[in-house]
Amino acid sequence: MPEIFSEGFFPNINLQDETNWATDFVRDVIIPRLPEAVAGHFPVELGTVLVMVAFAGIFVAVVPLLPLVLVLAERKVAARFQNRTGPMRVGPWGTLQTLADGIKLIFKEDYIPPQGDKLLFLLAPYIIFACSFAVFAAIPFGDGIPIPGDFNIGIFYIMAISSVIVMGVIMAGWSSNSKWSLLGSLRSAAQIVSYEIPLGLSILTVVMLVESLGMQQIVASQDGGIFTWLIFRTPFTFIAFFIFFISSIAEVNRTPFDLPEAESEIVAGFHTEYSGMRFALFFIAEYANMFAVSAIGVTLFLGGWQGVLPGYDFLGGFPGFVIKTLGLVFLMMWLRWTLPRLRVDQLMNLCWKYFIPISFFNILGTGVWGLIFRHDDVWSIGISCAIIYVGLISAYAVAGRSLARKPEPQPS
Amino acid sequence: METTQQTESKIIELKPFTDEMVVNMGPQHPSTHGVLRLELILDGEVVREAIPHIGYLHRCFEKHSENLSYPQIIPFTDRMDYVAAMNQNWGFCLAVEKLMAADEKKDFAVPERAEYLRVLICELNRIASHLLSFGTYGMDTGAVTPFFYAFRDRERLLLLFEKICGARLTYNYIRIGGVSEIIHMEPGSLDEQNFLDEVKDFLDYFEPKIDEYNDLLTSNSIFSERTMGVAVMSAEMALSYGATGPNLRGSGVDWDLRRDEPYSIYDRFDFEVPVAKDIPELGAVVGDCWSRYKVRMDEMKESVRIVRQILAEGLPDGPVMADLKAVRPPKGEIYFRSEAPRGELGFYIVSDGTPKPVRLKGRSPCFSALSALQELSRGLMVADIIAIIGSIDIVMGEVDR
Amino acid sequence: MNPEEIYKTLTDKFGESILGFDTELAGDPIIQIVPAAIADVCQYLAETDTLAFDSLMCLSGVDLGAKEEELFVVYHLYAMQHRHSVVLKVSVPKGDAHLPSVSRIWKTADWHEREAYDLYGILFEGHTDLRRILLPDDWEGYPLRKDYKEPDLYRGMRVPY
Amino acid sequence: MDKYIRNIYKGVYTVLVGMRVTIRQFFQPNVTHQYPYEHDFEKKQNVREIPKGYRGQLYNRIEDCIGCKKCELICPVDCITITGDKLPKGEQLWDSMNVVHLKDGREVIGIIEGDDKKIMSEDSMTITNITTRLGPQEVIDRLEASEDESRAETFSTDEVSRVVTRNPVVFYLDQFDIDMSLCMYCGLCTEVCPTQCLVMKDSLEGIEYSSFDRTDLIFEFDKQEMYDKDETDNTEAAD
Repeated sequence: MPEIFSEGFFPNINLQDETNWATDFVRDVIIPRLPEAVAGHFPVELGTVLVMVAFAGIFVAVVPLLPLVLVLAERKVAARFQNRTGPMRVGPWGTLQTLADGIKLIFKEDYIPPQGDKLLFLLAPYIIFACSFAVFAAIPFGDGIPIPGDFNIGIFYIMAISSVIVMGVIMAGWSSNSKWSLLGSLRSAAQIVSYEIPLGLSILTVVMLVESLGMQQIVASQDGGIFTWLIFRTPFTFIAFFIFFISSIAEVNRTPFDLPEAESEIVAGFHTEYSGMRFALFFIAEYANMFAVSAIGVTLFLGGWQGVLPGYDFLGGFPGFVIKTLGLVFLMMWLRWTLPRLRVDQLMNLCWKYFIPISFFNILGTGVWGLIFRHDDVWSIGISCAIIYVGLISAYAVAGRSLARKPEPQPS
Repeated sequence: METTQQTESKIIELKPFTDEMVVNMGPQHPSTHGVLRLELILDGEVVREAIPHIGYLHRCFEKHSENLSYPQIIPFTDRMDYVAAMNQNWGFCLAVEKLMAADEKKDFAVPERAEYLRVLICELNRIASHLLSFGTYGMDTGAVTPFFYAFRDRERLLLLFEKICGARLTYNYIRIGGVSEIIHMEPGSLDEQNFLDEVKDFLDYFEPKIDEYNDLLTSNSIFSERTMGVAVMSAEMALSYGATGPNLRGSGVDWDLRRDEPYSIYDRFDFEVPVAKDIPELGAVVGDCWSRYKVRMDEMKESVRIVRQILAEGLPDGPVMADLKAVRPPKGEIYFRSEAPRGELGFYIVSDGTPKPVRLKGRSPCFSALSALQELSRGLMVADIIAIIGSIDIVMGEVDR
Repeated sequence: MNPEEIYKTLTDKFGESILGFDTELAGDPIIQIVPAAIADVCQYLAETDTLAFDSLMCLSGVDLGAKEEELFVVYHLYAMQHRHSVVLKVSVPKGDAHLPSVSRIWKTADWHEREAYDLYGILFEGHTDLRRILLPDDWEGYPLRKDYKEPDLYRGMRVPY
Repeated sequence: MDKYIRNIYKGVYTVLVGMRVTIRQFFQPNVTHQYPYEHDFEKKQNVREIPKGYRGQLYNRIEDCIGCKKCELICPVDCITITGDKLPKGEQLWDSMNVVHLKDGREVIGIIEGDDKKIMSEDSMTITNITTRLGPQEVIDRLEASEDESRAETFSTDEVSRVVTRNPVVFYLDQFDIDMSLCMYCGLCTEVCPTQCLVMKDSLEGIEYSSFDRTDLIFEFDKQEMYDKDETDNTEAAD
């Protein structure tokens, strides 16, 4: 394999990438429109910074609307699963309920526990909020939509930023001076740190196949319709997708992994003592996170903004991306309203005994696959899909047979 | 120099020491089923000791009863176990009736129709109670949806109760010597037929639902992981702690007052008593949380069976109330126990021949079962405490009385 | 075994500690026992194979009236194996109400005895944790005694409502 | 290793089974009601029918009340307060009367000619001295005045649902208070009531009577309050 060494492991990564879209935007759009007297002396670097700040402002303003929608969606979906209607009072069919809740929360008293650590208490929600929104910077929403942080190490950046959230959680739990909060935050720390590993390893399978860390490159490599999506590229990425998905549920602390905020055990976990807008920040961050991990999942495994069929725009582009993401979000909700919660040691068992070994197996498998099929072609994808199909069918058959042998056990 | 060496060697000898943390769980806590307060001594997530403190819902039932006549006490028994109030009414009425029957001069018997109505309504009430237990247990383990399904079905039962006794929760339906006639149901009338049809509709609707709930929660692997093998209460321990009802049967003791000491007309019905068994391929151990829970799920099916038998027989004709001039039991004392949904509900009545009891003690099943919590929870995790409380299915109104 | 046979067995074993067999009143027959012997009797009842009373159904204190000199403690026992039951009754003077605890024999007696202590002020010797159970720890008096007068104030709150 | 794979199978399979249960419910209709909205306040109708005999708010039809105090005695929580006096011997508020409940909901108060116990077996009944509910003194005056009038009306028995005989009232109620904030809705008082004048409303207004002040829940059914009101049947006298 000499050519691999000569090209470097990841030839697409270019750390000396000087140009970025903001500089281009300043050069191409802004400077030609300025008066000539100014244009010659206009500092491009400053313009770049200003443009970036402006874009960031748009994001920070627009993205919080997402949780507003998602919270309502969650409540409506939950209500449907439980034969209820959900919120119905504010606005038509209760569509303005989250807005009303938000307004209420803004006007609520912002209570700070007197014995708590005030600075950390005030800081914690902002850290979580900032981190969960910083993730959005690297998500490729669609073809032609500028990504504020279009790094060549996009997925690495996302992993790094989303790991910081755990710090905010611990700070919140510690500074609340409440034992329940402390328990919750420590659970959260253990959980998030553990589940980072299968998450990262699952991402690694993708990175190995695409040979790039950039989000745009990952999306670009899936441009051949549904069967070139990375989930179907190899049987191992198929498994990796599910590990990624379940781990990401654990990352965003949702049922069945909502131990940090288990309301029936430790009341509300790390945000027990928070009230008012600070609580709302946690809440918004949670739903933003949920959307973010779903979007990452779509980008990595489900083709990003690429359509189902090559050449057609069906389920492609920005709407397609959002639909796919919301599909994953719905799956999360569905799981949440179906499953009970794991216990702390079982959570760790699941991670360390099941997910991590399987993830390593995946990496090994993907590596071998990559050696066998140097380039993705019809053959490799066909074989992969065939293996997935046969695997699913045989699993279904085996499960059906084993369950037919042992019907619903009756203790009486 | 010596001392430092000593301490160093000690540090090596000692296990890594962690501080114990005392946490107050309740009385306001989402999953303590009311106002139970637990003083948890935690080592991280592991519970060293869970000390229950009760009495937050103490409403002086026994003191009240000493100043009330027997019929007046019945509404108070509703407030003991408000989830299964019919059975509480019945337990008390049975005790008073038995004490009155000891008086040879008075000759009275509860009419046949009343007995059938009592069994019918109490078995429906048992279903309602177990449904609530199922729902809240799902909630305790983190699944919210079973709770709503359980309440959806329980609502239909409550509507039935409302039709027959005029109240949804505190029924005051079963009276000494019969059942209440607030809502008069003429034997063989259209009202009666409608009511029985509605009961039948409910049973037809409900019976497949039990399997659905088993699919949703009972067989779920996360749920079984959470509950199987957790807090195993051996049969000896259960007997010693006075655990009764589903908790005792969950510990593998084949004991049901309805079958073994049949009161009322339970000897006429054919039903089975579900008892927990070891299921090695699933991991269930007799006496664990899952067994106790599963016994309840199976009991619902048996209750459905009993009610179906009543529907097949039809309600007999006749009055629903014995001809009682006044409720004035003879001098003496009685302890009578009946099988309430939560276990053996006993009433100890000391009468001095006046219309008011001298002493009335309600021996509530939850009170005894809850006392086992401290021993059961030792060395388990915080999440397991919730699982135990849910599995022994306490109602604080009954514990504190 | 019916209660009469149990009574005979007990008198053979314990002699004068068994005070009598009360069948006159309506309800269950009662075996009356000297307070000091109750723990021994219960131990015997629980551990003898022919009796094997493995469950204590109920333990209640009784006060028959303000003028009475005595409090009673009533034990309702049941044997799952033989399916027989027995009622034991112990009377203790109101001024100095104490008797041995049976909480070592049946664990459920632990809370029942605490309740009897809480509401009647009966001291159970040998009970490991004899605290108030239903009432607050600093409550004064024993409310189920017939001569009990409720306090006007409890921690500044008006008690009679 | 077998157990390992079996565990994975079990986990995935049971999760999928559970998800199948919930997704089926996803497409089922709602079981909840939008309580005050699907609820017609004007017609006093709810989406859910309140069954006959529901134990709602207590209501005393004071004209029928004979002040026997049985309800006060039986009430386990002492929420009924009755004070009153017997009238001097020989005086009475009104004579024995009959209330004829018609099937269309009307009530006719008067005196039935003939034996009122057996009247339902006959074809028709004639009611004389038909009166309305007025103040006690006015009733007496009217009764005295109407002797020669003899306002009579004849109904066929098919129209009549039931006939209630009202005893002569020799008891004057000063106070008939029911504190509904204490009431535990056991219904014992309605069962012991000999004239069945104390009832629990099994209609919507028997359920929805919440108020912002606890004292508003003390309903005073005594005479003066009642007669000061108009002839409406369903007014519960409150401040």
